[in-house]
Amino acid sequence: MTKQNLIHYIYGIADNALILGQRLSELCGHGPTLETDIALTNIALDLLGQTRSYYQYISNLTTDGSTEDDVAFLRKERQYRNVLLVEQPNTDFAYIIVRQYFYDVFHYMLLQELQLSKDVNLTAIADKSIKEVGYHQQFSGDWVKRLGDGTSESHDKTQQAVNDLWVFTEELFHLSNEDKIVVDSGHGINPKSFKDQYFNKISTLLEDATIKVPESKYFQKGGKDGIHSEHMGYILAEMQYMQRTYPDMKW
Amino acid sequence: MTKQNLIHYIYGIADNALILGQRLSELCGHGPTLETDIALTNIALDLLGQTRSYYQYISNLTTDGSTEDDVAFLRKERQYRNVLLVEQPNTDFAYIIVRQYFYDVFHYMLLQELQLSKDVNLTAIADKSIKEVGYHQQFSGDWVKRLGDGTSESHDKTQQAVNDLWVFTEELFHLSNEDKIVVDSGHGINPKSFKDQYFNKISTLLEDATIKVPESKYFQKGGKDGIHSEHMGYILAEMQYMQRTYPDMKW
Amino acid sequence: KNLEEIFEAKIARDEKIEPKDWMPEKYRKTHIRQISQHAHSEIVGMLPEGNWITRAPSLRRKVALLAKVQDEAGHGLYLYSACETLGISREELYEQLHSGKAKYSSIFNYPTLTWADIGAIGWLVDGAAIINQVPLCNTSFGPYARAMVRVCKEESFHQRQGYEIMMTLCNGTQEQKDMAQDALNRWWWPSLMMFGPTDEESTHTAQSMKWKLKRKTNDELRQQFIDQTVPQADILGLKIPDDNLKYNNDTGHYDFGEIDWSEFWQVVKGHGKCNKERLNARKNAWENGKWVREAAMAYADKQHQRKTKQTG
Amino acid sequence: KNLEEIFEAKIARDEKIEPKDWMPEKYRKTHIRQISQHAHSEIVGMLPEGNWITRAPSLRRKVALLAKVQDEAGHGLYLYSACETLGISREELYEQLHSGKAKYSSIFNYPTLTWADIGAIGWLVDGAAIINQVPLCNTSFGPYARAMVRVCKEESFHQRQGYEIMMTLCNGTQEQKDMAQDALNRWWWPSLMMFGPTDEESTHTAQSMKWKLKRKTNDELRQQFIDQTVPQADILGLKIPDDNLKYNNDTGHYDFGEIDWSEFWQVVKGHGKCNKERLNARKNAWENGKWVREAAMAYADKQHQRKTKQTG
Repeated sequence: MTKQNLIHYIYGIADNALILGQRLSELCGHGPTLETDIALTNIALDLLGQTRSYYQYISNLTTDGSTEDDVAFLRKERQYRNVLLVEQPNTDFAYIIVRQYFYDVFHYMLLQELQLSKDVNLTAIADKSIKEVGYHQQFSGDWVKRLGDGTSESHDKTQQAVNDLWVFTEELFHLSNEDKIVVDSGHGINPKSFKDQYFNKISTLLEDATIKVPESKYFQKGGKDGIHSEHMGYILAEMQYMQRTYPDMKW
Repeated sequence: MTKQNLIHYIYGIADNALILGQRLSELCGHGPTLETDIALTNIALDLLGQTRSYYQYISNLTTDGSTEDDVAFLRKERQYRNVLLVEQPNTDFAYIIVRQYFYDVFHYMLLQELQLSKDVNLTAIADKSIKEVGYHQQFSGDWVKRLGDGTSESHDKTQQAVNDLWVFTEELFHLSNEDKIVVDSGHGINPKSFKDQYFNKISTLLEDATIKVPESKYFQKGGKDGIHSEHMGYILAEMQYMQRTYPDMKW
Repeated sequence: KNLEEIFEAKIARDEKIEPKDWMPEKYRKTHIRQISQHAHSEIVGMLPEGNWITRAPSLRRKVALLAKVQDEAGHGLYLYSACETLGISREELYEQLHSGKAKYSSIFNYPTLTWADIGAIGWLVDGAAIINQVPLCNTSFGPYARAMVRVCKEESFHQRQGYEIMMTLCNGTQEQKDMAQDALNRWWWPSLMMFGPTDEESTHTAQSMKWKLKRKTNDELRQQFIDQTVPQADILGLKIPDDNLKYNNDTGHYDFGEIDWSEFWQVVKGHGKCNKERLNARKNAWENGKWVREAAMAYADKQHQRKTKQTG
Repeated sequence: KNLEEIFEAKIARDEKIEPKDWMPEKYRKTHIRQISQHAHSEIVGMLPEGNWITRAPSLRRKVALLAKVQDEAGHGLYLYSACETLGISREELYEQLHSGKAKYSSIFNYPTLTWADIGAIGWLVDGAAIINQVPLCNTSFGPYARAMVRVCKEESFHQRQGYEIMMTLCNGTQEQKDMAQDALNRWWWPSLMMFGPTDEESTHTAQSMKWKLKRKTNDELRQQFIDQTVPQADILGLKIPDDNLKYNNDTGHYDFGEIDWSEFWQVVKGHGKCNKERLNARKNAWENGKWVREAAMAYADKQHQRKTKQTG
């Protein structure tokens, strides 16, 4: 395994946290209640904090003096490795919650495995993050139940969000050839090991929330190979604006 | 009058065309009918064409080798001199049409005067543009009438748009101190000379369209001094994305 | 029976069928299906390119792209008008698009990710479209044939413009060249799929041949596209992403690798990357525009009434 | 009469009035007005800074800004809770905000145009807020006083953070320093207006003094702010945009120029640059969240019924 492989692999985890954190940041001040506003901001803060840990590690691994901010803000769209799920827009609160739940459950299982990595930096980040992510999945799972089993309006919106976002779940388990090298070396983890567990868990909760589990056999992928949705360009234009417009400055 | 004064003055005209052209570009492919989609795109094309003429002239006036694209894409938000009106969002078709009409009528009167400028480059652009802008005001004026005197729904939406956008009309006639120098030199024109005519004309058409003319005595300004609305940053982040992300390249 | 013979004879003599002429129901239906599918493709095709208008890298390119997308709206307009002559309204046609009953070209269900995609679409997608469409300038149904003459003229302008974007990128920095290569990598196979399934899998062909809706088979057209495009890629200095691509001295054509037909069918069935976004964008435009169309009609009615009152 | 005497005596002894205590109706009303206005200011105040979260120039700054805006939501929460103890519901309070009946601090009706505005808001706006709020930690109404203790602690952290942003800019490139100066130019006068109209124009002051809702007059507080802030600007190397600003050796205070009160009243009356946007943002959040709040209640009811069924 080369250092480049490892960096590539870490992007595959960290970019999810960055982009989902960015998406949640858009919502700050616009939530349906103050309490949910604060809770979603908390999740965003946790995710961005984790992003920083991963990027600082990447920054240490690189030899070109890249900082965490270079890594965060100065890559081109095709170099971001987040999954399509996390870049999906904040269509409504049901989308926000379902997107979060689909990600949180995966994220928790991923960190559980990552705690067993040979890479002490990764296990340290995983150890530090897993408790936070446990709260995230509790929060989003509770809200899926509230919305799914709330009013008929909230049920329909939640079912719609689940139907639309379901196609992005499979990609969470995608491993690129480069990722496989890192997995085989014992530094990365193979998400396929908990794929069944994942789908069992979310299906059980969806049923509990009176939501029908979609049966589509078609899934979308591409994000992990840098082939994003058309949303991504707009996320980056906004997120990178300052770094691009005022290069090489300290803030 | 210095060259800098003149450049500053031209930005005050050209940036309106750029930003309104950009706003209209967002709509391409999303119009209520194919015919209006094509018509609004035509207006955008005319405005962007005019923008290029002005910026090419500015590019000739500068001594630092700035191209029309440097001028269009590499200024900072505070350096753009467009009025607040043209940066207002595409809230709905009524806003789009009313914004357009409020601008078109001003634009036409401005070009009429600009044809008398001492500056042959400006008169040439005005000569070339005025016929186009005549069509614009015909189109937007006709639609204000259709929407205002159409259904009760369209009437209410139009009234709302007029109420919200009215506060931005006064700024069209604002002259900065630098502008005044250019006006006094005979190169620029003083829009105050047709201010009454402007408000008479739009008020008559609004009444014809069964729309109540707002009576507010409070107006917004700032754009011409580079103090924009919060919308502007997002317009620029998107518009400048390529030039900022890939500096010094030919496209 | 006599009418049908006159009709068949006309087509055989290469004369045009006009809307007022008698025509078999199947001819009408097939033409409504094909022309509307073509019109829908123009309209939906505005969206992937429209995605880059606000971010075009220069004013010149912004204007050109905006004008190009506008041309597509214009093509949609001619084609819907041609289709309406067959006795179907624009509302019905839209309804078929929005409900998913009518199809549009699957190529527009792929996302535009970089500026180079705008070049690649012009070069490859418009290039493929022209090959599909040029023969239609001589198709039997007059309004369709005439619309196609205009469409093809503009399309070939668009294709040159797209190729020129690619050329500029390939003459630019390494980063720009990489961007061009990446776009070619992503658009090459979907462009080949634009000619439809292989001849063995294709339906309607015999009938379409007779009515001059088709003059060559899918595979023939695909081969023509490849033969035309490979040398263009060479000039750009780009590599076509097909390791099996090779000039065959015996046939005088390029051999090429296997197309991933499962991807083709996935997209056709509505599960491509952007099917949902594209259809939603069209539906939203239509639904959000409802009050505007109603206002225009109400106003026109009022104006009419005012006039008749005055004169009456 | 007796109740009122007990109440007055309590306040005089610097004891707290608690929600369960008897209080005059005017005391209740005044407190609802002031505490809710304060709560609304926190909530509306999230918006101008929230405008830069997605564009913050570094991850560290993004996290800090997000946390800061979240703190404001937290302040809103304590203050609404304090207000609710006076017998008014959160829905009613929001209703007053959305209808324009209740006010919020006018400073939040100015736009945030550059990143430096985030620094300037922390430094100046939070700085002014602290001066207004510190005395409220000892106000007579217990829940309000306790909320203010928490609020003030966090605000002073925010102020230091804002000043540090300004410091970083002023130690940066010329462009960054210009950005900082520009932000100071735009936020200075509105910050001075945060202390309200001059004492001659101000109403309610005597009553508020008695209830310890106010300990100093608007003009005194404004002077304190100026005296504190001018040296901070000097350290940054920035020029305060007031040509009449000058230290007065006789008074030991800074003299300063005339405030544009017509601007103040224009913004208070709803005609500032962002009044409409701010109120719309809050109304939209509330209206778009209606179905979510209903779902949460419906679910809670169902859960409750399920439990009572099980146990019953």
